[in-house]
Formats: sequence, structure tokens, C-alpha cells
Amino acid sequence: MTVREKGYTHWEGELKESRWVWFPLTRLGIKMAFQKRFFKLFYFSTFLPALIFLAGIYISERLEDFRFMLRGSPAFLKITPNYFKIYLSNSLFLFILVLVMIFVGGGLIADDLRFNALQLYFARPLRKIDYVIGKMATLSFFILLLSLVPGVLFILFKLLFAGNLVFLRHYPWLPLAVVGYSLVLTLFFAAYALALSALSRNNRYASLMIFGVYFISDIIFNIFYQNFHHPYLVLLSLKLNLQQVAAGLFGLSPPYAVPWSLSLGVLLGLVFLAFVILQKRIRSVEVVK
Amino acid sequence: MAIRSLSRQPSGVFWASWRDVFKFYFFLGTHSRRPKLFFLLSLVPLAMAIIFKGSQIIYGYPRFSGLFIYSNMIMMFFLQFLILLLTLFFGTSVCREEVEGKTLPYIVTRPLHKIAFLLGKYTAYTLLVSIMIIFSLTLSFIIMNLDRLGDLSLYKVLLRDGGVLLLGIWCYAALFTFLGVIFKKAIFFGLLFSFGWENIIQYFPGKTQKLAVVHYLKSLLPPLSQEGFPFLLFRLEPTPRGEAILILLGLTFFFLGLSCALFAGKEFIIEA
Amino acid sequence: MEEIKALELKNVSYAYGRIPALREITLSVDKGPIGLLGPNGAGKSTLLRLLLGFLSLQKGEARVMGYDVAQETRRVRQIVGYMPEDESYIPGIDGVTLTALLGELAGMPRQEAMKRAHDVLFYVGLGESRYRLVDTYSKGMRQRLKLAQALVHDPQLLLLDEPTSGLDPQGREEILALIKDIAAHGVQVLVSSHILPDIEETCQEVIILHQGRLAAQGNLQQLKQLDFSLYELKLKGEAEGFLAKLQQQGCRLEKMEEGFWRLYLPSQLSARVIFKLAVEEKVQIRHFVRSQSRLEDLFAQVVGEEE
Amino acid sequence: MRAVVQTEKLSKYYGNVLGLSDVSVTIEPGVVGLLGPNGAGKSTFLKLITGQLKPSLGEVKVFGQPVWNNPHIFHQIGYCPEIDAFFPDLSGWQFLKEMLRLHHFPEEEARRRAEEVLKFLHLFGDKDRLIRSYSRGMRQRLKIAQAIAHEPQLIILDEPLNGLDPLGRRKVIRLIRRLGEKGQTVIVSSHVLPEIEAMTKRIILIHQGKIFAEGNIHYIRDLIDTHPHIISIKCDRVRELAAALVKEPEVIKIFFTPDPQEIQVETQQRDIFFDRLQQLILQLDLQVEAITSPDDNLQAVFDYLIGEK
Repeated sequence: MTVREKGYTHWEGELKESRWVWFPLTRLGIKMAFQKRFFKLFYFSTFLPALIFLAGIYISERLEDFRFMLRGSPAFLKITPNYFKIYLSNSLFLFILVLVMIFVGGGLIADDLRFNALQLYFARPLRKIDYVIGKMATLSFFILLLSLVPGVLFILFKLLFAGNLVFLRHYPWLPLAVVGYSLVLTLFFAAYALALSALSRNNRYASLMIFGVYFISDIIFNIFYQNFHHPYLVLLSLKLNLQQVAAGLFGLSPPYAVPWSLSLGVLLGLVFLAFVILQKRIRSVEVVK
Repeated sequence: MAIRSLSRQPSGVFWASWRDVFKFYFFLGTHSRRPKLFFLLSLVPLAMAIIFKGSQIIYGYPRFSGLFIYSNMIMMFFLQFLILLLTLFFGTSVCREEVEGKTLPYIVTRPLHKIAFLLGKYTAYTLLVSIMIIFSLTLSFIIMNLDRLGDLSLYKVLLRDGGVLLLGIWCYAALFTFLGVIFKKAIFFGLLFSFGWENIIQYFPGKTQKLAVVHYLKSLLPPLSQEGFPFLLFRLEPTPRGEAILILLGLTFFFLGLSCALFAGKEFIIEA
Repeated sequence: MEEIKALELKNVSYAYGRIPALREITLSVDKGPIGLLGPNGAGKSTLLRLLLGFLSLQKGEARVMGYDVAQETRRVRQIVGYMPEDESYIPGIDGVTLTALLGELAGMPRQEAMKRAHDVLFYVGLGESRYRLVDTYSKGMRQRLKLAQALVHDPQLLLLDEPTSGLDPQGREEILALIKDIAAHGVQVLVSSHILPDIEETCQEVIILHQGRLAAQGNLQQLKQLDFSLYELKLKGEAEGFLAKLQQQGCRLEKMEEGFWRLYLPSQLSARVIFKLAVEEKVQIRHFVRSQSRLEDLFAQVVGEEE
Repeated sequence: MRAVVQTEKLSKYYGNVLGLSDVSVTIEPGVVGLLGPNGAGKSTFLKLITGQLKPSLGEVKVFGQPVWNNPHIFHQIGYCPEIDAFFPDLSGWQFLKEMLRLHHFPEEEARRRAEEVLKFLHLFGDKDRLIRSYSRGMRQRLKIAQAIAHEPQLIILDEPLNGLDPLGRRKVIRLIRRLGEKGQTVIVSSHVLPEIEAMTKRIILIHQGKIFAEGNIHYIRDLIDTHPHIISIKCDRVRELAAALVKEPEVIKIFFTPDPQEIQVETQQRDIFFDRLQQLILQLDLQVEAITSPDDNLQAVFDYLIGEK
């Protein structure tokens, strides 16, 4: 007979250095977001616009059947890149993303700072960049699910409903634009929310800032624009920068007569700033001098 | 055993508590980091004013009068954004800050009347917000009207606007103090209220708009020009001035009273 | 073959801004449980943080289990388990998820990490509460959780920063028993503490820090050798005569509390004297312990009591 | 002597979680140790007598008055919380002075007292540093400072020795004893037994929300003296000693332990036993290493009352 040895047991296995070390963090972040019942409800309701747009695509292929509803304005239902741009950059959609960031992103780093969790993470072979990637991937998951996934589905369904590839032949670059713009959205919002979350140890102040900075930039733009009517002022507004970039990537003329690449530059600059903040704020130990 | 201070008058303790709590939190508010950030935020309109005026002086543009820009844009920024954000932070802080920072035990084991504590801290924080806002408002006003500072009738506008903002600050802060006493997630509810409810309800026709605090504040201001933000303006059906002031004060007292009653009776369990 | 040292420091200094935390520390310790001792603010936590690479070395060299801290930080972190001093946890998840997550981050496959998380939680005595949210854990449970997460990847070296702080006697005994058991199973343990009996109970080697300097280092038994023997006595009966006679023999006496005395017996005298005098003076010795000169005295001797 | 704290069937429930149950005690001036394992209800008890919590059942009186929502009484109470939390961005000096100001002391007096107590606790040199940069021990002392600075009659310290190094501990223990000698009432909670023993003889044992025992340590000791007493002896030639002890009528049992140098003896008549033991040591010329009573410390009392033995 063998008796199990008492006391501490060793683990028979080998630790591996994986390139995906950050993945468990991402998984945890997603899991924790869905633990909040209110968030689940809210997040699923944010797919409503996507469903409506999907219905629009269906109707566009069956215009004959729905003629009674349209009352002579079928132009709306012409599926062009503009249709995609509207879905992916309308103000409500961007506002929803801000709310998602508040819900998921507000505490993502702030809570770790508050409960001293960083020292637990960094006592493992985890680099700062892994940590940031893990957290960003969490946010990206939620953003991509709302942007990239519906965008790609729209194209697929358009082709399915039409039963031919005419649409793609007209706009062969459209899938690329959808992917590219989704990535810009993701990169910007994830970096923005993380940086603000890292600035405070308090989840709620972080949330307040994620909300406040986004809106203040837009209000300031509005006030200035009322007075100066200078199109370059759009660079002040986070929302409009995103919309400019959307228009640019979808091959449309931007709402304001400013090269969209400038807006892209502003957004990338902010992303860079966000990384600088993250670099400064994420430390395994807080050192007070 | 002689118990030295037990013989003091209860009302004396109440006022002394209020005074000392007020002093302490005013001191704390001016010595911590977080409020400083909000002070910077409160200076945003001032920066805007400087840019506008500078541009007007140098380029003669924008062509609107200083007063117009001030009352249609800068003042609205204060009213519909800034004071909400600031009171949301400071109002919910009155109670939440102590619970989250776990400093409540230091306070409740001092000879302080609980209601006086709440009122004292509320007074300190709202005064802090008021000072920030009035400071920024006055400077913005002066800068925007640099060309006609001699016109005394102008200052009536400033006084009125200042008064409206103060009423707004004290009322919102009372409301958010109340939210802070009852909810753990006070900020979320506060955000929903300020930028959801307040923003939408005020544009509803008929009596519905009277359910928003901002309705009464706007009733105290002259109707805005259509040129500024046309979308902001439809269908304000103002409440008479006196009534509006009374309702704002009433709301302030109502929410403060409710907060006090709840705070005095509530236990906050602070885990080690 | 040369035996790998558990710890090797050469001229290690560290300062927070202008405030020096560690000054010119050079030492090398063989394997075996190590105690890191010193008053609050002596630099213990700073040293641990340097060993983990949380702070980067400003001066000097440090090796942990043969790995260079500055050059092979990731390797060091893989073989080290760290139990931090302050309260730290990831809010909103249960104990087993937290432990498994940290195991996975250390490089364990996911299923293995989960299995091992259950094992270590049982081992530290959190078996029944492993599915509870860590936010609802009591202080003692959080302490155990911190130990569990440090053990999950079966480290070669376990760094424990104040492992018993805030625990009740039972909890403390249990944690110390765990530490001893872990050390007995071949894990190199380093306990940082200012609680002397903790170190006395678990360690052989000791490093004493004071104001950032190395105050003493070596084998605990040897460090405790002094030129007198120290006894702790509890007396019953009229003790004056007995105590006076002891003093005549050249003993130093120190009153601890009611009925308790500390007796410093010069090395030339035998303990028999004590019993002889006790019988003569009709005093009962109810408690008699040859103390190895308590670490506390050693500490006071090395560090000097500021008053 | 007059009762400082008096509770009558005091109970506290958090929802359906038990915090404290049916506690009736009277605490008089001097130092009282409140002992119990983590989660026993010590903090709940201290929070109830400092009016931070409202009793679910029963009542608390401090200086003969209720405490819940009775602010005046706090002139005479000093409380040091267990939590390591402070107001952000203040220096030690500012914190202390402001806390004194909340006692309605005029500025001058607040300064004087803050200065005094900082010196008293050896924090004066660091008074202008931010509390955030204090070490754990300094923060602990600062918390004690704010509890005693207004010279209250009743001082309540929740785990004041947590996080202190030995020297810090000695100082605080000495301080607490001195406060007790001055006639102040000090209630100290702790789970570190030797430290409570070093501070006071009067203890209240609390476990599972109930008071298990109350009074003098020795009194409690005597209470459980009815059960046989075990004495452990470590010396050379233990078997010779055992052989001699077997003949003694007061010895009930002799155990041999895995340690070849140790025996344990059970007796019901300690007085006779210790006399005989000393004589035997001299007769047999034994080299004694230790004589201890494994169950003569607080821990044993504790275990016994809780029923673990």
C-alpha cells in the first residue's frame, strides 16, 4: 500500500515561456465584465443598431417588397460605403463605445492600483507590455465585437442576399476599410480608456474622466466653431476626429474640409500619449518619496 | 470622574461641529491633489475666453459681441457641463470619500454631530466649487467684455449669472450628496441623471420639462439667441422667476434634509 | 561542483530619491531557510523588491539562486514565489480563479494551473472558501490566499514579506507550520519579518538589517552565543531572599512582569546553583527555560535600543 | 469603582451574519485586553462601544450614557482603528493638528498638543513628511497619536501593535501601561497573547461573537485548574528522573515524548510536586534545560475555553 505523502507537494511540470502570457488577463477581464448583470443587459442592447442596419441591407435587396414603406426615398437604402460609415461612426455609436469603456475600462487598471494587484502580476515573468496588451485586448474584444464583426457581417449578408458578388466588385477595398477603421477605433478607445483608468486609483473618478474628456473636447469644438467657423478646429474634438477618419477610410469626403490624415495623426498622437502615461503609471510598487 | 465637556449646550456642539468640520474639509480640499485637477477643469472656459478675445482683438474675429459669446456659449458651458461635473465629484465625495477611503472612523469618533458633519462638509465642498466657478466665470466675463468694462449695466448680467450658477451648484451638490449617501455607485447614477435625464427632459414640451433641475435654472436666464445653439432652444416654457428660485432652494433643502436624515441613521460598515 | 548560493549580494545600494534605503550590502547565504530581520523601515521590503526586479539596482550586483537579478529578471521571477506585505488581491473574482490566473501567468498550462490552484488552496487551508469572492475574505484568509498564490507555480524560492502580520495566534502558528513544511520539502524560503519568534521558529540563517545597513548575518545559533546564559524563571513564594542571593553570586536580574524574571547567569556558574538556592530559600521555580538569549536581545544588542 | 463601559445583552448582526451576541460586560478604569481570534467579534465590539455601529439588540453605555449619535461623549473617547487608512495628501503634523481641531480645540492648543504627542511617539522628526511616505510602523504610531492627543478618559485601540517592530512594540506596550497607571481606561484588542500579557492582567476573551471569559488571567487560570496540570521537563537522564517521580503520590501520569530529553508529568497538586521536583534535581544532580507548563499561558486558556483541547 502506498500512502499519500503529507504536507507540501511539488508540481511535476514545466513552466513555459509563452508569447501569449497576456491572454489570461484578457480572458479574466472579459469574464469579469460579463459578471455584472447590468452590463450584460446593456451590452446586448447595443447590438440593436447593428440589427437595424442588417435589416436595412435585407430591405435594400428586396426593395420591391417594401416599396409601400419607403414613400419615395429609396436613396437611403442604397448600400454604399456611406452606409458602413454611418453605422461605424454615428454619434450614438461612438457614445455607446464611450459607455462600454466606462463600464469595462474604468476599473481595469484603477482597481489593480487600488488593491495593489500589480505586485502580484509582476512577480511573474510578465512584462509591463504584456500587462498592457492583456488589458487592451479586453477592451478590444468589446469594441471589435461591436464594430468589426457587424461590419464584416454586413458585407457577407449583402452578398448573400444579393446572391452575387456585384457589390464587392464595385467596392473591392471595402473589407479593408472596415478592418482598418475598426482597428483605429479599437486602438484609440482602448488606449484612451486605459490611460485614464491608470491615472487614478479610483474606478469612479476614472469613469468620470473617460466620460468628461470625450465630451468636453466636443463641446469646446462646438463653441469654437460657432465663433470661428474654422474647419481645422475639428482636430479638437475626439468624436469628430473619429468621424473624419471614418469618412476618409471609406472613400468619402469628410464632413469638415480638413485632410482626414491630420485627424488620424491627432488620434495616433493621443494613443502615443496614452502609452506614455501607462508607462509612467504602471509600476510594480508605488514609490513615494 | 469629571467629564469636562459633557455639560456643554447641545446646540453649541452642533455649531462648533459645523464650523470645525467646515474648516477641516476646506483645508483638505485646498491641500489634496484630486481637487486640483478639477480646478484646472474649471479654468477651461477662461482659456476659451482668452482665445476668443485675443482673436477678436488681433483679427477682429469672431464677429459676435463679447457679451453674446459669453452668455450663449461660455455661460452655457458652465451651466450645462462644468457645474454638473464638479458637483458630481464633490457632492458624491461628501459621504463616499469617507467610506471608500476608510476614513469615516476618524470622523465619527470625534465629538461631532453627524448632521453637522454632513452639512459642514457639504458647505466646505460646495463653497470650494463655488469659488472655482465664480472665479473662472468672473474672469471669463471680464475678458469677454474688455471693451466695455465701463458699462455698469453689464455687471447685472454677471451678478445674475453668478447667482444662477450658485443656485445650481448648491442644488446639484445637495442632490449628489444624497446619491452619495444612498448608493455605492453614486457616480454612475449621477452621470445618468446629469447627462441623460437633465439633458433630455429639459427639451420636452409642456410640464414634463419641469422635472429637470436645469429647467428652473434656465428660467432665470433670458431666452438664448437663436443664433448660438438652435437645437438647445426649442420650447423652453419658463417658470416664473420667484417660483423657480423657491423651487431650487426647496430642492436643495429637501435633498440635504434627506441626506442628513439618512446619514445620521445609517451605519457604514468599513471592513479592515 | 560549487554549491549554488541562495542569495549573493555585492555592494548593493538603493535610494529613493535622496533617501537611502540600502547601503553597501554585501552578503552571501547558503541554502536553507533564511530570515530577514530588522525594524520597520530598515530596508527589508526594499531588498525583496530589488531581488524581484521591481526596483532596478542602482549599484552593485545581486544573484538569486544563481541567477543575476538584473540580467535574468524573467527567469528569476519564474522561480520565485512572492508573498507581498500589504493587502493585495484582484477584486471581483473567487479564490481559485485568482490563484489559477497567477499560476497561468507564471507559465503553467491552464488546466494544470487550475488543478494546482485547488491543491494549494487546500494546502493553505482555504479549501472550503475557494469558490468565494476574495473581496469577502477575512484578513486571515487573504493572508493565506497570498501564500497560496505564491506557491501555485511551485517556486524554487519563496519570498515572504511579513507572512504573519495581522494573524491571530492560531493563524500564525498554522502559517509558520506551513512555512516550515514548505522549507522541509526543499523549497528555499526567505522570511522577512520584524516578529522575532517567527524567524526563530522557521529559519537557520539570519540577515539583520538596520537603517539600510547590514547589521549582522550568519547562523542563528552562532549569533545567539553570548557570554552568559539567559534563563526565564517564574517564581512562587517569597522571592526576595532568593533573588538577593542570586545577585550576590554575580547574576543580573530583570523583572518582566508579575512573577516572571529574566536571569543572566555568568558562564562560569552552573544552573544547579539556581535550584540549590531555591530549595534553600523555599522558593518554587514554576517555569524554567534556558533561553538561547532571545533574538529580541540579540536584536537590541545589534541594533541598539534608541530611547 | 465607576463603570466606564457597560453593555447589556449587546448583540450585533450584519444582515444574517453574526457579529456579536449577548455581550454583557462592565469595564472599569485600567487596561483591559480584548482577546480573540480573527473574526471573533472584537472589532464589532469596539465599533459598538465607539458608536460606529448601532446595536441590533441590547444596549451600550459609556460613562453612563448611550453612545450612538451622542457626540459629546467623544471628548472623552480616543479610538485607534485597525484599518491602515488616512486622509490623502496630508503630512503627519497636519493630520494630527486637524484631528485635534475637530475636537474644537483652539488653533494654539491644537498645535501644542500635536507637537507634544508627536514628540512623545518619536514622530516629531518626520512630522512634515506626507503620511503616504511613512513606514508601516510610523503610520501605526500616528494612528495611536490621534487617539490619545486629546487626553481622553477612555482609549480604545484596535490591534495597535500590528505592523510594529519589536522596539516599537515595547514602546507602545510601555505607553499603554503608563496610560493605565494614570487611571485612564484603555481597551486594547489583540490576538498576540504575550503582548496582552505584557500590558495587563485583565482580559476579556471573545470568540464566535460571545464572551468566553472575563477577569484576571490568573483567575481564569484557576478556573480551569480543576483539570489536571501538565508540566514538561527537559534535562539529561530523564529516565532516572521519571523513575524517581513514579514513586511520588502526587504524580498521576508520566509521558515520554519523541524528544529523548523530555518527559511530561501530569499532576493535580502542583505545590507539592514542584517542591519534590527541585529536591530531586539536586539529589540526582540533573542538568536542567527547561521546566515549562505547556498549558499555562493564555493560548492554553484560550484553547481550553474554546474547547479545542
